[in-house]
Amino acid sequence: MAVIRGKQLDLTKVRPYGDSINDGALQLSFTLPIPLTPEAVEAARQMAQKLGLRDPSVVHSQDLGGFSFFIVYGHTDRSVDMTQIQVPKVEGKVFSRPEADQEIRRRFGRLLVVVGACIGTDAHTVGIDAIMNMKGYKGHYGLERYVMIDARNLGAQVPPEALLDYAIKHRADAMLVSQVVTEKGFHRQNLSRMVELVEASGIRDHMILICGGPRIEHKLALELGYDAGFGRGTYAEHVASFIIDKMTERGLT
Amino acid sequence: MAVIRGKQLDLTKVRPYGDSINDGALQLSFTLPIPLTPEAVEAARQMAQKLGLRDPSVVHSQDLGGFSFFIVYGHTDRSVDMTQIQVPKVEGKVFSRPEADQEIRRRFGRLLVVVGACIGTDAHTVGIDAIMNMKGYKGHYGLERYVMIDARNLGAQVPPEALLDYAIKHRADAMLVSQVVTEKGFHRQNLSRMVELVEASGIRDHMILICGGPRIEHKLALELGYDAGFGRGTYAEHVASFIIDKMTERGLT
Amino acid sequence: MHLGLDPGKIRHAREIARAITEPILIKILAHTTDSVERATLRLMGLDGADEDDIPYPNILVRHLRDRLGEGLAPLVAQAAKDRGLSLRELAYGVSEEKIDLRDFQPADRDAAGAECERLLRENIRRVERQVAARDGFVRELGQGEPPWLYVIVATGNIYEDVVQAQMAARQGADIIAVIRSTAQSLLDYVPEGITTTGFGGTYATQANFRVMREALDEVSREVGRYIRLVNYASGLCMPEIAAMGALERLDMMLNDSMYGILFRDINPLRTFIDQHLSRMISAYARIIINTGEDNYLTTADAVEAAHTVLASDLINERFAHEAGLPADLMGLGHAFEVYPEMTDSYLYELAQALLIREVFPDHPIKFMPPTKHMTGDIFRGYALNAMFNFTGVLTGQSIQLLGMLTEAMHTPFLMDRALAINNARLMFNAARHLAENLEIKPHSWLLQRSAEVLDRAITMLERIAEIGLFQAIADGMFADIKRPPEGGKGGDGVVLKSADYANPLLKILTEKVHGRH
Amino acid sequence: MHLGLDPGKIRHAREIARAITEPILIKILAHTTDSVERATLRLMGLDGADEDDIPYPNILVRHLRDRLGEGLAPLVAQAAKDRGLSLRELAYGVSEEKIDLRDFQPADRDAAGAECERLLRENIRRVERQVAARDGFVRELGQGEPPWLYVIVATGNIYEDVVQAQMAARQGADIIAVIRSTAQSLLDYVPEGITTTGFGGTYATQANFRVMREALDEVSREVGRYIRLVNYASGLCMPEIAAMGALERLDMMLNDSMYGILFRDINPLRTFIDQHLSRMISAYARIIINTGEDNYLTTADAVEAAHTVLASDLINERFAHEAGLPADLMGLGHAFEVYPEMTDSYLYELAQALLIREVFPDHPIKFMPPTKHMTGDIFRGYALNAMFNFTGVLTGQSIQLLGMLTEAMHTPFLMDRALAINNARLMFNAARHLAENLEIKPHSWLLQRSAEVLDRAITMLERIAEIGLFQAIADGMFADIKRPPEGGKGGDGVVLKSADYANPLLKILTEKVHGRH
Ligand code: B12
Ligand code: B12
Ligand SMILES: Cc1ncc(COP(=O)(O)O)c(C=O)c1O
Ligand SMILES: Cc1ncc(COP(=O)(O)O)c(C=O)c1O
Repeated sequence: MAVIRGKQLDLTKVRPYGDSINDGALQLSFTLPIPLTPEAVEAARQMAQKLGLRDPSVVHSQDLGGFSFFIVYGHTDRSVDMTQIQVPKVEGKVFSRPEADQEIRRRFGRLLVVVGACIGTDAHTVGIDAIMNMKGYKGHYGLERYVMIDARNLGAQVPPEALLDYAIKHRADAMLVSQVVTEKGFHRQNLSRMVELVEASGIRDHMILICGGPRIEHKLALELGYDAGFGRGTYAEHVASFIIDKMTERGLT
Repeated sequence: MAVIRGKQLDLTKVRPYGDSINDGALQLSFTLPIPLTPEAVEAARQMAQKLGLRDPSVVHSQDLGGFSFFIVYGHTDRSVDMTQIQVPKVEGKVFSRPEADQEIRRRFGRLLVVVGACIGTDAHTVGIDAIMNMKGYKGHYGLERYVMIDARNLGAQVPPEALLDYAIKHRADAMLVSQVVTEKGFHRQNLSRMVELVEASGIRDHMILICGGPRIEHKLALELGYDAGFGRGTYAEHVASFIIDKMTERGLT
Repeated sequence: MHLGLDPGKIRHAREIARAITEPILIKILAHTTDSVERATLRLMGLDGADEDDIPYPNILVRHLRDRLGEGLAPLVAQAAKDRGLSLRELAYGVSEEKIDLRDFQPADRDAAGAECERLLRENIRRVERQVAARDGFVRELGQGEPPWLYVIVATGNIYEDVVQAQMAARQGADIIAVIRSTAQSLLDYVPEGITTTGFGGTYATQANFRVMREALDEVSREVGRYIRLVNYASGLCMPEIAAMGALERLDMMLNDSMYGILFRDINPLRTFIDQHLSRMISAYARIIINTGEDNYLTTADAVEAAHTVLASDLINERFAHEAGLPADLMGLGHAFEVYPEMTDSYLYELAQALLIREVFPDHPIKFMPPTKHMTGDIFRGYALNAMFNFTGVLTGQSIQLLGMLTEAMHTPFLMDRALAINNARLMFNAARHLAENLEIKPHSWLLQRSAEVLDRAITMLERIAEIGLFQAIADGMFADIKRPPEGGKGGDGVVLKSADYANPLLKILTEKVHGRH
Repeated sequence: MHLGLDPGKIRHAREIARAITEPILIKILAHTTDSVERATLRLMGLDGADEDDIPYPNILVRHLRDRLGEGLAPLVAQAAKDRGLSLRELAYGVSEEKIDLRDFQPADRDAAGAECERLLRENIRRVERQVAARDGFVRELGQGEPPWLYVIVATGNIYEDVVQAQMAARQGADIIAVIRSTAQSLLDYVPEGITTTGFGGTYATQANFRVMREALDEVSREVGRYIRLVNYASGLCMPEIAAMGALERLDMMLNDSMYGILFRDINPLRTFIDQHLSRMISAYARIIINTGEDNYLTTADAVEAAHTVLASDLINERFAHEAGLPADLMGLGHAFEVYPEMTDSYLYELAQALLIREVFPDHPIKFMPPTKHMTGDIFRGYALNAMFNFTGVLTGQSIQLLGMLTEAMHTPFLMDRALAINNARLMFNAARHLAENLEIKPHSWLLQRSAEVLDRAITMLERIAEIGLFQAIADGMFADIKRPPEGGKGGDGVVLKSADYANPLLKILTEKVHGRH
């Protein structure tokens, strides 16, 4: 960690950094639903103050044809205690594809069945395809390419019920649920519904339940009742490795 | 004012607007002096919460080689009471150049002497030149072009004492003080010092004292003891008009 | 900035496209669909919905489902006339199960046809009035200089949309698109009335169209520039929405001959049939269509699949032509979607933008901004959008969809849209006449690349001509997505026309459109 | 992307520039200045300051002010030798008023000269080691591909600067400039020691140079790329700072033959004399100079004054040449400062960037970003910087000063700089080979504009040659700023050399530099 000579960083009080330690500098932009006037600029300044900025400076304002847009710079005295932060993380080693195949052979001695889909009315397949399809994503092959994984990607707009039926029918070891549209909390509803269905069906204990999407965090996934959640930058190997480890941990065979 | 049918805007509780009234949406960016880790991302989220955002979403993070950068979107429930906002403004009609010349002739019947400079170590002349020099700025001629104004621009890096001496010597009707460098409150010091000098010299009552610069607000100027402050977007005619009106108001002749 | 591609090759490519669409066209003409019949009823003047919010056109089509092959319009027209009812009253009766038309036969089929035609002509005149009104606006107020600034509103609340749309117009937008609610394309009906909720967009309804059109007319007068309105004649209700758009003076419609198949898993034949009528209507209403090739590059790679965009544009062009659309109403799509961090990514973008412009010189082509590779880094996004806008004006694009710096996060906030407009205005103005100053170096990479993409498009088209378009789609030749001919939603709405199928609308439109150009 | 300007005209322009600088050069050679003498003392090894923080070189020069015309260096060298003192001890003695050299005459002038030369050669060898060290780094680690990414740090605290500089290097910067504290140019001495406070920048001191150099060497090894360090050999202490930079291995220096006159109101002759020695030192230390023509466009209009930039570049080039600087050390400056909201503003920028590149093909020209027209709209600023970076790679600029999105507000925050680096990397990479693909159309506006700017520069140079450079400056021909020859700060530090003026440094440098190229 970079510490500036003579100025010690206090990890219990971490503040934004503009150009010197603890200056608390930050940038803000927003619109107010009022036309641009000197009073609106003052309102923007006060808004920034309400957000705990001292000496906020409204550096830009634009009338949007009835509403007004502002860019503000300011400084805050508020701080975060880093020593109290704990973030649940997907832990464990990430196996390469050949390693993963080998581990599956060694630990389970059989093909693992992984089913996946983007559920609800969400039509975004690219994310789940990136994880599951042969081609993969950014040079990382998908689960279909794994010798020891029987990967079945149902695509998008799949009703949760249909995904569950399919998983039961094919005795899935893991279920992958993708959600990309998050507007108005859409994804939470869909993801919760999926968990409820899986739990009601009685197969929850025998199956690894994973969700993913650009706005999915592991923490949220745990809260919703999933075993893990994967966000941006996930590749098939992360998912495969997690399934292998989690199955072992749970004593699934 | 645009009011969305069925949703009345409450002017006592104005909130930022993302895409629907009162959603309180805003954007934030800042650096933390810690390397990028999942914990740092969580710290950024908490920082946003400390600033009064609910459900903040850290949409981007980048390691800067030891520190970390974040972009956050979130929503705030805080609001500003527009009905309580009053902003001191430079009021009055703005005369065109010919009008101003005519008014001076009519009201004072003599040339007005206006001296100006960018004081202290501040070397930025462009702003004061824009107001004073013949050429002006963006097609608005400067004070030198006014028939009834004797404008004397001393340029930049002028010590406050020198400006005062010059003003006394030439019996200035108005003094224009520019400050562009604002780092670490530099301009406040210089501007205050200028006021003190002018007041000590006893000519304060006989002279219109004006400051300006890109980060100068009228409000600040009044606080510091100036008659007016002019920021970005000022042209010579604003300044000339103000001087004419203020002199009349003060009964100066 | 001219690539100087071989005109012979371009001509050849067009010929293959014609060979590809010909067999499809035969199928199109032989069938009707739920939506075609509903669209015809709508153009006869039927709208509204029953107590359960089921639109009357749907009620009649469902009621007469077994007789679709005859063509419902004359039948319904006559039934209403016989009873002295308006179409709406008739449909109400059917919905209340007070009227049963299942065995109804008009006394005189010709008279039924004539009555149907009478009703249609009334609305057709309304469409004509809208066309004239648009022309009048443009004549009187003028319009933006291309590339036209195209922005979307998508709040879910039409009134909130209106506020944002008017502000966008004041900021400089030329075109406002009201994004539809998530998954509306899969609704097999068009919702009714004014709507104030929706996810990720606002329902396309005729009432919403009207509200927005009025608001844009108002702001057009205010800003002294005609502001165009866009919606989606796409999904399971293509021709119906086209009809609604024609009646309410929409100016553009997202409308693609294959998008529904590929991206919405709609039955292929259904889609082909529906797009045909939707385009005939659009041609008559002088509505510019916007095709959806940009979408291919979200599922396939923009470098690898560049030629599929061109191939598809040529197919879309031919389908549009068959429906009577002139080139100046064909907003063929392409996009700026190369992975920006790839070395020389910009060269790929430039080659493609020039290529599409050159192959479609008379078409108001639609240029889509970076979306797939946008991230939460809004600053990077803003810079990419600047390059995109720069390219738009440099290569003379017609319809510039403005990229949003928050593309990776949410549907646009007001400030996102405003910033997008600022960006485009800045770039368009700063580089307004740049193109006149530059040439492409002979034998340069840009030339090679564009020629290669053209060649690959031709090879692809040749292959499609060989195996047929249905098979090509089944093989995943577009967008890396495979759709079998029998699959997809709405296939049950496709019905073979009987020998005595009657639909005066088709006759009128054919007459009108071909009479005109 | 070649304009194909008339080489005859360019040659002619250079000839006039030579005619302009010749008479100045005569004056330069006839005079010395406070700062020249101090720089010589520094290169003899004298540094440090007394209890009042007055640097020893200043103490000696002040003490011997009346004898400046003789050249102080041999005199001081001999005095120290005679007393068996180090230079520092000698200066200490003077400052404590225990030693008085005002009437001191060396017994043997030649011996004094030799002693002086001995001391100088020791430090000259240190400079040589630094040159070798730099070459070694570049050979071993390599360096960035041009355009080089140049960013500034300016916290006022050298340790905070170090942290930010290292982070910038990790992000991809090639060059780090430590901006000086506001108004340091007007200090007639160089502060001593490590500094941790400053306004709008960090004091240039030899100790700060050393701290930063060490930090950059460390990070160079870490990132596997030699990171260059920049400061300002500018203001009242030009040659001294050049000397310090040579000793501490700076790689570039802001250094202009006229900037101090125009923008800091420093005496013209003083500036010309000082710049000459500073450049001789830089030539020997293989330090790239960066000239300051960009500044003209902050006070004058970038469209109207475009030719003044070129004219001044040619004058700067000639002065640099006279001081022994080869073309590959001449970072001549220009800028991207046209009002962006003007229609076709980008065309003016492109014409100018191409012009400067073509007139100075072997020079590591320095391209300054938009500053004057930057506003608080950081998004607009970021888009403008994207266009600037795009232009940098398109026109093959060498040293790209990265624009900051917060230019209108404050010296860069850490995040501003990081975003600037992201921007440049993105653009440079995306358009890396674009230039190879484009040509400028014959008879196009771009060609006409650049030819016109060249013509106007020639006319201006011709006029200057007529009236003389001093008069031209007095007339406000550069930057719209008028500076009379007699005015300005530091004029009292200019002294006519006596017939027996002795300064072995000049001899050594002339020898060395001319021996080399
Ligand atoms: C491509 C795209 C489309 C394509 C989809 C094509 C397809 N077959 O997928 C098309 C054009 C059809 C489309 C349509 C729509 N889209 Co869209 N679309 C996008 C876009 C541009 C890129 C998404 C993408 O492909 N990313 C690349 C993939 C690889 O990334 P990813 O999904 O994040 O996946 C990675 C990780 O998240 C993770 N992951 C994802 N899922 C899973 C699952 C598991 C189990 C695991 C382990 C990991 C994992 O691994 C992947 C690889 O690393 C985004 C904007 C953006 N730049 O993000 C908008 C976006 C997602 N779309 C959006 C919207 C609103 C729509 C529409 C609803 C618009 C409308 N009203 O018409 C429609 C309808 C779609 C619907 N009903 O769902 C919004 C969503 C807003 C929100 N937050 O809710 C976005 C953000 C655009 C915007 N700013 O408005 N879209
Ligand atoms: C041009 C410029 C320079 C030029 C100045 C040339 C000159 N002769 O003026 C040069 C290159 C010399 C320069 C040097 C420096 N500059 Co400078 N410079 C700028 C720049 C790019 C533009 C300023 C400008 O000319 N604006 C155009 C004029 C017309 O606008 P204006 O000043 O706002 O004036 C208008 C109004 O404010 C008003 N107004 C202004 N004054 C007055 C007075 C009165 C009485 C009235 C009525 C109205 C009025 O009317 C004007 C017309 O509308 C700004 C960045 C920016 N884009 O703003 C940085 C900037 C102002 N500079 C800055 C700095 C730090 C410096 C240096 C200190 C850097 C250094 N360490 O070396 C040096 C040293 C200068 C010093 N000692 O003061 C910082 C200031 C940071 C801060 N907030 O304190 C800025 C913001 C850049 C940055 N981001 O770091 N600079
Ligand atoms: C042709 C076409 N139709 C429709 C849409 C919109 O999607 P949806 O199917 O959700 O209406 C698009 C989006 O890009 C499109 O290109
Ligand atoms: C040649 C030169 N010297 C110096 C400076 C810096 O200004 P100052 O005089 O404050 O050191 C600049 C700034 O652009 C410059 O170009």
